[in-house]
Amino acid sequence: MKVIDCPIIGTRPAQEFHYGGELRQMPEPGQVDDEHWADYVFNRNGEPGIKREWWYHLPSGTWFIAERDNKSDQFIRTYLYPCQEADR
Amino acid sequence: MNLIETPLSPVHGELEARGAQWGRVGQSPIAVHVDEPRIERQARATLALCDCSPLSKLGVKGPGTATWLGEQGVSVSDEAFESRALADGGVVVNLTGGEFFAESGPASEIVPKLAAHLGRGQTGVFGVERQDATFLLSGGKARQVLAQVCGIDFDQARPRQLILTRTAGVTCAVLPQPESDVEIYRLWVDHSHGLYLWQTLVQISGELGGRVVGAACFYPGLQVS
Amino acid sequence: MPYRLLRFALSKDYPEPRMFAAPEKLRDEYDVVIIGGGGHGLAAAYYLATDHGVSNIAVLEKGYIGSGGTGRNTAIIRSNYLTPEGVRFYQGSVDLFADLSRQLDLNLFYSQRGHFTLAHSSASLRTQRWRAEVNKHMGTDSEVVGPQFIKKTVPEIDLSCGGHIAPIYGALYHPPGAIARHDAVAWAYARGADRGGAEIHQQTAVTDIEVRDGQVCGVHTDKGFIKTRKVLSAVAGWTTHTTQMVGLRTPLVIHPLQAMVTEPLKPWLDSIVVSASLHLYVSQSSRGELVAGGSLDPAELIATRSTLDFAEGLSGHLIDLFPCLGQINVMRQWAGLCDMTPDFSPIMGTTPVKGFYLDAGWGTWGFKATPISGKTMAYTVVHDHDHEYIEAFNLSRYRQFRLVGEKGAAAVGH
Amino acid sequence: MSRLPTPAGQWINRDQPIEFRFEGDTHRGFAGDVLSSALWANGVRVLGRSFKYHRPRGIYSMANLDVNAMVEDVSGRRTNLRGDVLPIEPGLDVCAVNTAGGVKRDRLRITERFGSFMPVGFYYKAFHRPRSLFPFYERQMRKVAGLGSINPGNTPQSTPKEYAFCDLLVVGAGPAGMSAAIEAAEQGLRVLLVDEQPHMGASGAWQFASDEAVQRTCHDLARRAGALDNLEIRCGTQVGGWYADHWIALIDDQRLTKLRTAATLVATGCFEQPAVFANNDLPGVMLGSAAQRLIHLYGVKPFERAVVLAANSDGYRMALDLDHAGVDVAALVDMRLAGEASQWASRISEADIPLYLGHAVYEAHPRPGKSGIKAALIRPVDQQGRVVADGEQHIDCDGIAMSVGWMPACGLLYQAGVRFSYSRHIEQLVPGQLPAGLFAAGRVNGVFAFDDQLTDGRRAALEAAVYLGKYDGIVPKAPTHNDAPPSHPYPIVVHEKKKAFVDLDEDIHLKDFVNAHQEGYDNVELLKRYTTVGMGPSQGKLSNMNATRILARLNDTSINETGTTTSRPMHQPVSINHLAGRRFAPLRRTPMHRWHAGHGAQFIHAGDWLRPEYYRDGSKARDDCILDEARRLRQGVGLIDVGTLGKITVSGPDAVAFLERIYTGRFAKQPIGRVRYALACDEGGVIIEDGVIARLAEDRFYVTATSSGVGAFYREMQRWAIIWQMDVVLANVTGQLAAMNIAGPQSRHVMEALTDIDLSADAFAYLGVREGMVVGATATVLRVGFVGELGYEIHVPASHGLQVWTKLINAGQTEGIGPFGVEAQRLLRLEKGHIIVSQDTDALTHPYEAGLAWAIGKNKQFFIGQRSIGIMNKQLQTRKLVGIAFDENYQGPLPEECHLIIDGSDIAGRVTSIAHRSTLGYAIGLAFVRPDQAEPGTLLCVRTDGGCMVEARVAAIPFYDPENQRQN
Repeated sequence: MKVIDCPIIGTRPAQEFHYGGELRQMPEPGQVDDEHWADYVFNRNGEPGIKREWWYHLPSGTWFIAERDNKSDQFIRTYLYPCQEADR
Repeated sequence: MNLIETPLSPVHGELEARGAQWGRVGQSPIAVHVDEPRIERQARATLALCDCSPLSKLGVKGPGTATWLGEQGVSVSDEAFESRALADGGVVVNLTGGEFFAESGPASEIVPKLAAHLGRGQTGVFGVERQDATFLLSGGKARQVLAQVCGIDFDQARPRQLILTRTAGVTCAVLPQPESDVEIYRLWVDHSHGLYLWQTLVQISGELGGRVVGAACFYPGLQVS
Repeated sequence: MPYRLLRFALSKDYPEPRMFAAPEKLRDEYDVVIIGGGGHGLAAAYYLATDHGVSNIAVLEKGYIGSGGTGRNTAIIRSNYLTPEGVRFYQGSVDLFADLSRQLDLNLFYSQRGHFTLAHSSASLRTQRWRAEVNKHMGTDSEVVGPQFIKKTVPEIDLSCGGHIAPIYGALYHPPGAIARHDAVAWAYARGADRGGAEIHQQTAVTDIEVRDGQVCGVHTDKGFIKTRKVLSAVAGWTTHTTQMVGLRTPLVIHPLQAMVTEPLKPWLDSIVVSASLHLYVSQSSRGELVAGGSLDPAELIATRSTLDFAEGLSGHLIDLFPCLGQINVMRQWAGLCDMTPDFSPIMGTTPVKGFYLDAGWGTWGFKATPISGKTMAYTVVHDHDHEYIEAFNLSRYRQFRLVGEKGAAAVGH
Repeated sequence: MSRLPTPAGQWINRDQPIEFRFEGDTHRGFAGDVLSSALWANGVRVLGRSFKYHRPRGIYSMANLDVNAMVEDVSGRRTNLRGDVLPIEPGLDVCAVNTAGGVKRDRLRITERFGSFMPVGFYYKAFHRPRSLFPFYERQMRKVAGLGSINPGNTPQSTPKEYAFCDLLVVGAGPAGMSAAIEAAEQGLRVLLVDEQPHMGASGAWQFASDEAVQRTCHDLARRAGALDNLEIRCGTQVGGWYADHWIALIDDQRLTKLRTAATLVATGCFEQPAVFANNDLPGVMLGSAAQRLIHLYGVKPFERAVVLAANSDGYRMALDLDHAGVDVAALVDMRLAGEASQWASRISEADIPLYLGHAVYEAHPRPGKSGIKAALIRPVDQQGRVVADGEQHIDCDGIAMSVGWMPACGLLYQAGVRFSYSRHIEQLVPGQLPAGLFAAGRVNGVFAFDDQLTDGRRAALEAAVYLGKYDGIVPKAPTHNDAPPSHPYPIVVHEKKKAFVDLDEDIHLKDFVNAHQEGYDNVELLKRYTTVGMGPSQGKLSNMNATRILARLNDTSINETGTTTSRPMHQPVSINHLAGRRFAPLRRTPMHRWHAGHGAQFIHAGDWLRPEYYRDGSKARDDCILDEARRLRQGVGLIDVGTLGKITVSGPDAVAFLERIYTGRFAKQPIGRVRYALACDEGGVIIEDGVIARLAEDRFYVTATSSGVGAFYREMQRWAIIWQMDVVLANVTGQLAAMNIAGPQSRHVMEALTDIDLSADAFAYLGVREGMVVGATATVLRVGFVGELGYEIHVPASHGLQVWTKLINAGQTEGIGPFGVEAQRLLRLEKGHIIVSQDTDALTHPYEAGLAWAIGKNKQFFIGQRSIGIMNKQLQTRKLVGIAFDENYQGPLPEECHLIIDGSDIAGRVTSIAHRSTLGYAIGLAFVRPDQAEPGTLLCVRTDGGCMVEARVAAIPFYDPENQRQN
């Protein structure tokens, strides 16, 4: 099992974490047309590459952001939303 | 006394079935002995499991908590998950994010006092109901039990630093509290999971030759009432 | 002993020719380029040739044929879906499968076993009844059955699940549920497509797709550029690569799906048994191996690695259901890629990019759709409009908030 | 039972004889024997039958790869046990798997007669026409396929799993592994050394057994390893698989241990590879390493008169071992034209062993019934490596020992993502770039000489120490192989007629490859799938290498161009018991669970929770019990445990703003002390949650959510709070609080005596909330009406739950209070027309469809799902949730939930909830219908079981107490 480095709790087995999907910027609902809204609701950036994702440490209830390569499954770095601290 | 009319540990029935001798923590009955003290003392050194759920607990959360606790005369660590001893033999842990968790000792002085002061106009301090079950696992074989339920490397764990993890598939907080003579681990688990985790630990420690002991093993002051 | 085997004994030299040619090089231009030499792509090529007389086709496969989902799934075929659109589509697939061995003259070991979807709660049983009712309405053979019927058909099952989780309340029983030899499906379609004139280029990877003024005009491969005005993307777990090449945004996210297989055993399990609550499906192959799968890996990942916790969890659930399996050995585990959609229905047909046709969103239900997707996509590519069976599955449904709620069958768990 | 004198037979204890049974015959062996060694010692040569042709098979590898010597307990307890690793024990009573009538006279041996009818993939070419006959053929094929059989009576045994941790795992306790582990431990690492054999030493114990210097070194290594207390040694432990981040499955006969190591050092050695020639599968033909294992580990003489087929110095050493063990070595046949340059050549001539350079075994002559061999037919090899007929010789023997090459035991390295390339220098695969934290040493790394293996082990250990920051000194270079290649580039001899086997698991012979290739299966993966080479229980450990060599030659390409198949876990098969281990099935119970159990509660699983479905009342039928519970409440008072409700506190300056963004409704103007219904959607506008929100203070809210939904919903709340950067304090207190609902006309009366809260109608009206004391517990009391009666939902600290519950029950006795379960509650809420999210809604339902438009706050600036709901609301609505009622005199069958509403030939809707009996005296339900059918009074056709149509009418909801009088 992989280990994931939670910025608060430290390194733990993946079993303790919940995957929260990619980090997405909600458009201003009043400002966008239906098509762009639908794009936000349904479409994803599923192509290979390094993704910014939400991860949640279940026992401590901590949400954080992980930059992960979705082809190699390597976690590049993790940090609390919204700040992007430098590589640790 | 009619036990049914008092606050109860989630595993009260299990200890009743073992013919426990009862004492009190606050209003609550606590199993002081479930076996001969001599046998319990031996078990404590080899492998013992003990229910201390009746110890009173309190959670506080919010930006103002650290300051407020200070004002109440409770000194807390500002390091994440570090625990400090309470004057009444209890413990208080920094859960980070302005959240703290306190459990009184059997004297049960500090937590009730804090609870009473809560909600008195202070800003940024909110109480969080804490009714967790408290189990103590002690002895040379305690680690063997943990090795079957918990994927944490306790070689690397720091004494008195809380580990929020999963044991036997449920969220659980484990606090290593080594004493001069023996390894002790304090487990906190959600009240609704209390019976499940207890029965699981009883089975595993049983297979390893462990026993269920009364709280007097760890709080000698406790008397049968 | 069928007489067809005699020729093997009688002829001095081995009488079998190549099943499919290995063309030396790519032509400059094709009428249709199919990306992906899995079951879907090869079936599409076959039906383009046989149903529509289109033979100037290239199937481009970066590995070897059937190396993706086709060779990694657990080979279950069924049509007991939840939505009328879904049921009609998959029923069409089952009908084609039933006669496929004869039509393609290769024994695909299409074997009707009967398919149970176990319910461990009244909520789950409700969903099974919903499926059964829609199935029956669409002429598909499904029925909700009680625990006793299950026990009678699969005597080794433990209805109480060892007391570890909720007992079995009942099941959706789908008699036509079948399994087949998945690799052979790809090979048979490959042979058929080859005989119809299609070229199958293995070890040929697509590096880019040329689009001008919203119209596909060519494909770049590691073996050179080819002109074409019609490209069919049938690459399931790799779809997000091709859609990126043409600048198409979709809801697709890729998750691994794992499976494992035991050592061969004498036949004991005829039925296919699925339990949503236990995240488990299991059947016994004609070779005697138990083939078992679980639920999707939770996190997006475009890699086919195996995990131990999968093998542990699935094994636990296997003995919850079949206590007699404890001593049986797991031989191998593996993983495939699933391109998941939000509504658990495929994305098929035309796209905003003219000449780019999508056969994707196959999640965990791709193999069973192989024949029908090939047939309907072939039609769609030729006529440049969606076959009626797949209209509901067009990519545009998301823009229009008109999802096809197969997820209901999966998601309504509580 | 004849055995060789010591030191042969290191592993057996000659003072401990053991009796066991095989195929009904009783035999004797020694403690430490495996089944195969004991049987061989007793002169038993046929240990099993092959998979397809049912040819007799004997010992082949003695390396946990003898799939053809597979047995099962006569008792049916265990099956698919491999004879070459199955320890004999008193009472062991086994039979070979997959025979008809036993190994000796297996009736299925007839199948080989039809061998020529069954070339590779024959089953794809037949049996499918006519279609109707296939099921018959399949049944026959399934019967002959498969190995062991399932015993339906078997029960799982609980094998506890364990977690373990170390700095460096060393896999394989051979020369390289032992020296590596010692070096690493001396560098201060926490080291774990595992080996699947019961003893340390591995190849050191048998391959170099007759070299005393080597033996001294091995014993010395073992002693030093045992002396280091930061070095743990686990023999009889195999590595099932290598998983991401050095997560390792260790399997011993007791349990699965899940090891987290910081680094892994693979010293797994090699599998010796067979030569391919006619009848190379018969009993008596075996790998040289198997013969050496028999001699040195078990003290068993493999043959009386042997022919040794060699292509490396290992073969020469093995021939000498045989000679030394008293085997008459009739010939040493060396496939290499040049032969052996090393000292071993002279040792062979000193031993007067006839040497045939540039020869190969062309065929093994079977004894009658193929129960063994009686001679070897050898032929010269020409410059191209092909055998030529003239010069053929016939050598009598009862055994052929092959030592023609090796294949690295590369499974773990493959699993860790290592690619292998073919080295012409040693004519076999060598690992390429290793990922971080992974190290390889010894023969798996292409290092063969004994002393080189020791050096390579130390080298790898030091590299690991550097990687782990425990060493910064000099690291020696990996030794290079200076001798002749240990493997032959093509140990395969074509025979015109007879079968030369490549894969013994699957009975695949050379011709099968030629044929498959002719059919276009010219890619290593396609070839594997079509021929099934490597698909058997030994997963190709003895066949993949030769298969690759054959394919490369058929394609006329190099082995690197051909490529190899990868390897996946499990490295060796692992029992489902081991993987499952002790199953943890967490259950949540409310504090009142004991009371329920003591009062006839019938529990159901609700997510992780156990809840009373209803309370059994004597012999009364389930439905009667449920209806009585409901009636009791309508007429008097009832009590239900709702402790599984999700409970969340939302506090802080932004609490209101936060709730308004999360939920569809308005809460800004909600007065303190009031409760409001709360509905939540996802971003697509689909209903996902509902509950109530109670305002306890300006900045303090108490929120309830569905039992099964609260976990995920609370998580999303936390995430939005972060995204919106709001000043709120959230807490999920679901398990910390007990909750119960006392309802019915008499509920106020019962409560009054037990609380300090003023319960009078105007002081505490419907949809009010109060904090106070209830029987000595601090309580939050909500006036909500899910069941449609006057009622109080009481939330108290969990430890007080049982006490409060019992007091309420006692206090209500005079009013005839009784508990009611989930089923009664479902009925009562249905009478009131309240929906249950996920039952009356599905994965696509938006509020307008569910008739919950009223729950959407008008002209709100934002809430989750608002924008999407707006879009969907512009579209033509396709369905609407309505109440349906059945005529009270109707006696026929009633629909179940999810039966369909049919209009002509169309599906017009679906029943989502139904109560066949209600306190109203007739059946009621909720259903999705087409909007044009939604008018109360509309007649609907519901198709029930067996296609029978039932009429129902659309009815206004609530069915019960439309004016909501009774809740006040």
